[in-house]
Amino acid sequence: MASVTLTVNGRTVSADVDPRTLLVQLLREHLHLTGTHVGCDTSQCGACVVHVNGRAVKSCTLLAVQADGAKVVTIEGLAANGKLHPMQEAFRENHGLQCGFCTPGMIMTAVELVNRKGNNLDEHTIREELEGNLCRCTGYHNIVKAIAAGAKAMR
Amino acid sequence: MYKFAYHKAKNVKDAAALLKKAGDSKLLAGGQTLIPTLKLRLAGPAALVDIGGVKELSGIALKGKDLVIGAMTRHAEVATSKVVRKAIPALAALAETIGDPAVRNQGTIGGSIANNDPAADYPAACLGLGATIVTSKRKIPADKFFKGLFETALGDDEIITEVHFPVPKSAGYAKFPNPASRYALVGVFVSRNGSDVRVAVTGAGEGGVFRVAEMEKALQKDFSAKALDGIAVKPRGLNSDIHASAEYRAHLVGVMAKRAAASAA
Amino acid sequence: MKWTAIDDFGIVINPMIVEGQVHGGIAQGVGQALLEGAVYDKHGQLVTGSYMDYCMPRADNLPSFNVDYVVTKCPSNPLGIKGCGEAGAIAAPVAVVNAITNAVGHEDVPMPATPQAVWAAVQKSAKLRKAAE
Amino acid sequence: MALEMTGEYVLPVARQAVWDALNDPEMLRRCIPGCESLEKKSDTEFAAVTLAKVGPVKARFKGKVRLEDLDPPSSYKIVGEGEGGIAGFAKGGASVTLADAEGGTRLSYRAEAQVGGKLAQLGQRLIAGTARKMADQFFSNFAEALAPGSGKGGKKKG
Amino acid sequence: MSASSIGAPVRRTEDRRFITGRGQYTDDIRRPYQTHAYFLRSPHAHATIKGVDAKKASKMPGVLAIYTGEDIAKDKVGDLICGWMVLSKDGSQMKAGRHPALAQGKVRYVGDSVAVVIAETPDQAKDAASAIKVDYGVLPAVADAAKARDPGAPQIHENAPRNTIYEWALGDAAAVDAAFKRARHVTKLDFINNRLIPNAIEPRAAIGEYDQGTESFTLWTTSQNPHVARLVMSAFIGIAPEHKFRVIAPDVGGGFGSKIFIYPEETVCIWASKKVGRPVRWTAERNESFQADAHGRDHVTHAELAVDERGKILALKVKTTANIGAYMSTFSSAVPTFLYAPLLSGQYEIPAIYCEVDGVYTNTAPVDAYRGAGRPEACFVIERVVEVAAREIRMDPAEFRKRNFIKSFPYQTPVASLYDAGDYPGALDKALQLHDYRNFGKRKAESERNGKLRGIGLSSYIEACGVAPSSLAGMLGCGVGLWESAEIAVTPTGMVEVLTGCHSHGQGHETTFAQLVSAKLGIPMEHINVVHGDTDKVQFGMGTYGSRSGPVGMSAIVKAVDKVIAKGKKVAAHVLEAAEGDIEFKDGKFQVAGTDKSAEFGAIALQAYIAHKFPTAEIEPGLK
Repeated sequence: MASVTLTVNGRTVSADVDPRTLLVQLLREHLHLTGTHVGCDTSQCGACVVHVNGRAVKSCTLLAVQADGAKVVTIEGLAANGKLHPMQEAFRENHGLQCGFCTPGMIMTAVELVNRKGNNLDEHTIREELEGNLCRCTGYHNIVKAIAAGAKAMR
Repeated sequence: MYKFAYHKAKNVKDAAALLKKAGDSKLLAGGQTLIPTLKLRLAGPAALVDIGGVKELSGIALKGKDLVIGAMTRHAEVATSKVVRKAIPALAALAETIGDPAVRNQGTIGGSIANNDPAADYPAACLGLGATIVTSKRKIPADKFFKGLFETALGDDEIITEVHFPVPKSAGYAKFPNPASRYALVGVFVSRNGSDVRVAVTGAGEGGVFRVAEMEKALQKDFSAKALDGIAVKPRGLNSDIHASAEYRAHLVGVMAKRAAASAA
Repeated sequence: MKWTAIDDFGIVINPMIVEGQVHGGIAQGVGQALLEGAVYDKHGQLVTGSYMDYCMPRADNLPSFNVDYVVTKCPSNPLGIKGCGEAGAIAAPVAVVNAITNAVGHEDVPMPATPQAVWAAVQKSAKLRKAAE
Repeated sequence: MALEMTGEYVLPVARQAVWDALNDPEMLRRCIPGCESLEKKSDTEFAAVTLAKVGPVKARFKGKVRLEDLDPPSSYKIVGEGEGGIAGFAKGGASVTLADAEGGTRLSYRAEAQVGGKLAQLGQRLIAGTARKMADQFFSNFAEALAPGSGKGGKKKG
Repeated sequence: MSASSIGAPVRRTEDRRFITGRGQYTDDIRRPYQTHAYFLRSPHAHATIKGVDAKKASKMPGVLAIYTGEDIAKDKVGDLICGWMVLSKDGSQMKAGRHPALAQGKVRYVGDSVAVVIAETPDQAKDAASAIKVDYGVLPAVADAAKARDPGAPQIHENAPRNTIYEWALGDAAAVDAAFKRARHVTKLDFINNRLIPNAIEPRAAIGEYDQGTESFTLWTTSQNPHVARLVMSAFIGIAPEHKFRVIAPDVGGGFGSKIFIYPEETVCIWASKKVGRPVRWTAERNESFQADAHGRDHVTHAELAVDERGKILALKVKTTANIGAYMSTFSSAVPTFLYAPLLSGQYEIPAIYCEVDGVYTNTAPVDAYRGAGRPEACFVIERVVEVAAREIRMDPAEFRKRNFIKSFPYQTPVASLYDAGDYPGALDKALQLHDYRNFGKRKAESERNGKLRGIGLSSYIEACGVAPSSLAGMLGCGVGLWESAEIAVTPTGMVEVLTGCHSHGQGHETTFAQLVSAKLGIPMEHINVVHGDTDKVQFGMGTYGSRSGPVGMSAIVKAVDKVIAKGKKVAAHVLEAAEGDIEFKDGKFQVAGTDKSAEFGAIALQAYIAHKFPTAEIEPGLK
């Protein structure tokens, strides 16, 4: 067993885990934060994207022990004081989700995208930056709209 | 995943010692290839040695005529680094095409090179720029480093520490991604550094990355896309799979080489 | 790529949701036409067993879609509505193949029309043109 | 995934000597890439364990090696198959033909390989290259062991 | 807060939980003392099982049980079924091979489950599975539908000679032949409708739980139709009695058809939960989804279209071989037959159509409904052949379509379908105008100047959506009802619960259905809760697939709302002391016609429960 201590959504948590535990398993099984999803096993779908030290990463392709000491933010930690994050609002307002399964990863990816590339995002940029997030429901049309709107609202 | 012992290395020396001691072990850099492989139980090393916490392995700096990139430097850092963008913009552009944003935030240049995936991007840059791969033991020129499919000159407990890229006069990279995996179906890196002109191809060769002498000769005379007119690589020795036949790859090598040259010129 | 879809769903209760259904269906249809294909080898081995080889449509594979309606009420239910869930996926694949065959000038284009398939089709058009000259 | 490969070597060794080597278990063990053990079960059948390493993938295959269609000293077929547990299975075979050539013997082969299970599902872009590499390695190891220097002169075709 | 109206783009009420990570998908549910199942799958496409040695595996840490097909047989667990009988041209029944939940004696595709390991953790289950030794006798395999009937092809199921399940036909062959003789032009095409893998981003998952105290079962599963799952599993597979079997399909992350069917994995989870006495859960890895989710399409087709000298279509002839896979999945027989051939007329007047479909077994994953299910395949046939015919006779493809469109309704096609309404030229004209079809030539020329090719493609489609109960469906062999249920339950405070047999897995029913009820009852959407996906809450239902929730599901809701209003009027008549015939319901109020006497919906709901003001012998208390 290996012990890990990390900050998840502002709270410090410690756990003893089998080294083969993935970050996403730590979040889902140990901390019961089931908003982060697993949709594939080859690191393509992006349903598991969370922020580790401010960077979007695939939590299914990171061992929990690799994240030891890190600050992790998941979809559950995005809304502050009961108020939705502007990107969450934008997804709802623009019908950027259907079944909702890819949505947490999409939103986490989108928020980091805005942090990196700013509030004015054109359609081409958004589509390229979504390379690592699969959605089977929306055809991406409304996700792209939602991210453009959410980016503006994050100003 | 099969069970494994996990070791966190403090520094390069420590990592090398741990690798040697653990026997059937694997070095864990960014883990973007290794972890999926472990998850699918297509490998089951007894131990992993994590070099994620080794600070000395990270960083980007211009040293003399070389751009030096630490082995644990993430693709995203290379893609956005002002130093890289100024010295070798083609290298920053190449880094920006690897994987996807989340993979680029975690994957490292050292991990990519050590893995020598026949469809990875960095090997093309190393070979195409005539880089030197610095390890815990020695310095290896790129021409001698890549030994074929997933094989490198690295020894079992040898760790890449830095990659030295000579800053070229100009360079370009063009990639045709596999529609599904987005690895290079064919990627071509071209560079010109004085009289040294290089054309390196990834994704296409059965044995991994390779140089194309005929194209290099033509570009030496005239470093332009037009100079490559009529030069074709032969399908023989090129990969063939459900995504692209050897013939199609051969065609793409020509097209990508021209695009790379055009972006460099 | 420019995409226009006109559907007749009869009376629409929530157009935002209905358009979302159309978008998703079109994406799956374009996926079938250009990207997706399950492949078994001659021994029955599935060789597209992950997203590394089975190509799922991604955001940068698709354009935004123009979606609009005509309305004829369905006489056989009290609301006059028609189903909309599968619509996009039905009409899309063949529209794409019709467009590609129109572009290359002959009908020999398989689904999915992958880059390699389109390249082969363009080679064939060149040959056909030569033969015609 | 099913693949076919061919190649040939010219060995400065008499045909009978090449044939004998092709039937020598110790020689086969040394030449089969990754072979950890080869245990004789009969004149034509061996139990084998091989470790296949392809980049990050590492799988141990337990299975059999068989010699079939023996026509000494001209041709035979060497067939191997192994189960790799959760990774799947691999099978490979090569029809080997010997002919007299100037200064020795011409060895030509037609090999085919097939993998199944997870390896086939997930390793699409690795398999062709690996199979070819393994076939090349076996025959170049063989040529090299029999006549040092001749292993590099092989001609391989798709 | 006010009522919503039909046609308004109301934002979705379900979104809040999804955008905050509070959705409850099957894999998010944890049960006390739960165990984990891992399925050992065949790496061979076709092989006999000579033996399974699980001795070493069963002693490994955390392992609770290992079961194989033999255990399934011993417990007399029934086979999985195909619920739609298809008859061949000669009148014989389709030849469905057995489909046990765990393979018995033989595996027939890569991914066929040979054994299941139940352990304390998923890793332990997997560790043990890799220690199970299966002795396979490998057989030749066939994956390609076009080769499945070849003389040398391996026989996959004993009772289906030449791997042929059925040779089905629809239409009038003689009329088609006669029309082809009159044709000025015949267009012939061969094509393959490629095989697809549905790939809902949420992988399939199941949790089976047996309660020893009540001798009852609960299954949480990623299903588009929980009631049908319960029906099939109790009536045919025989695992649990229907009245003591609860199936819950919570939030489901996309289905696209692939989650309609009753699969081996959930069957095994519920069966094994009783055997191990603890909840058994399973979640597919994506690699398993690729192997063992029902795939879609996979048709090999030859089509011919006969056209006369005026560019009018005379007849269509289609011959399709449909790959059904290694086993017949729940709806598999119907997709390439009843959901395909009746759509071949497209939007066109085609006097004669004849279609033959051969359904064949292959050593591949089962093939079943995937978004569109038969209809995209039919649309592909007719729209390719129409497009090519237009090009061949050098007529503008849009013009050719318009010339052949059906223009008056109702229209009876020669392939069973009766069209009730439509405006095909109107839709096409609008599309052409929006797309600037007229100037396409200019755009094409400009592209050519830039060294690029540009093409334009049209397609017109017709969809049979919301297949409803009919004597035709019964005659065609459909084994389940096709109606839908809805119940409107009003609480004493005037809040409304809408119970529907439809299931939402991304379609937004919680919003659309509430919006409809809000508009009809004149109450705010916030007062309405839509309940679905639980057999203990909703009396019965068929689930959601085939574009049916709108036309069938919402029709049921409207009828239920009408009943509530009718009863409300009765109550209101007593409360407002007026004749029932004088009560009008408008804008959420019961009103005495021509007066200003009225009562709010909520007030009448309360009175319905208090039941003091009306004779309970005539009117039952409560409002439903």
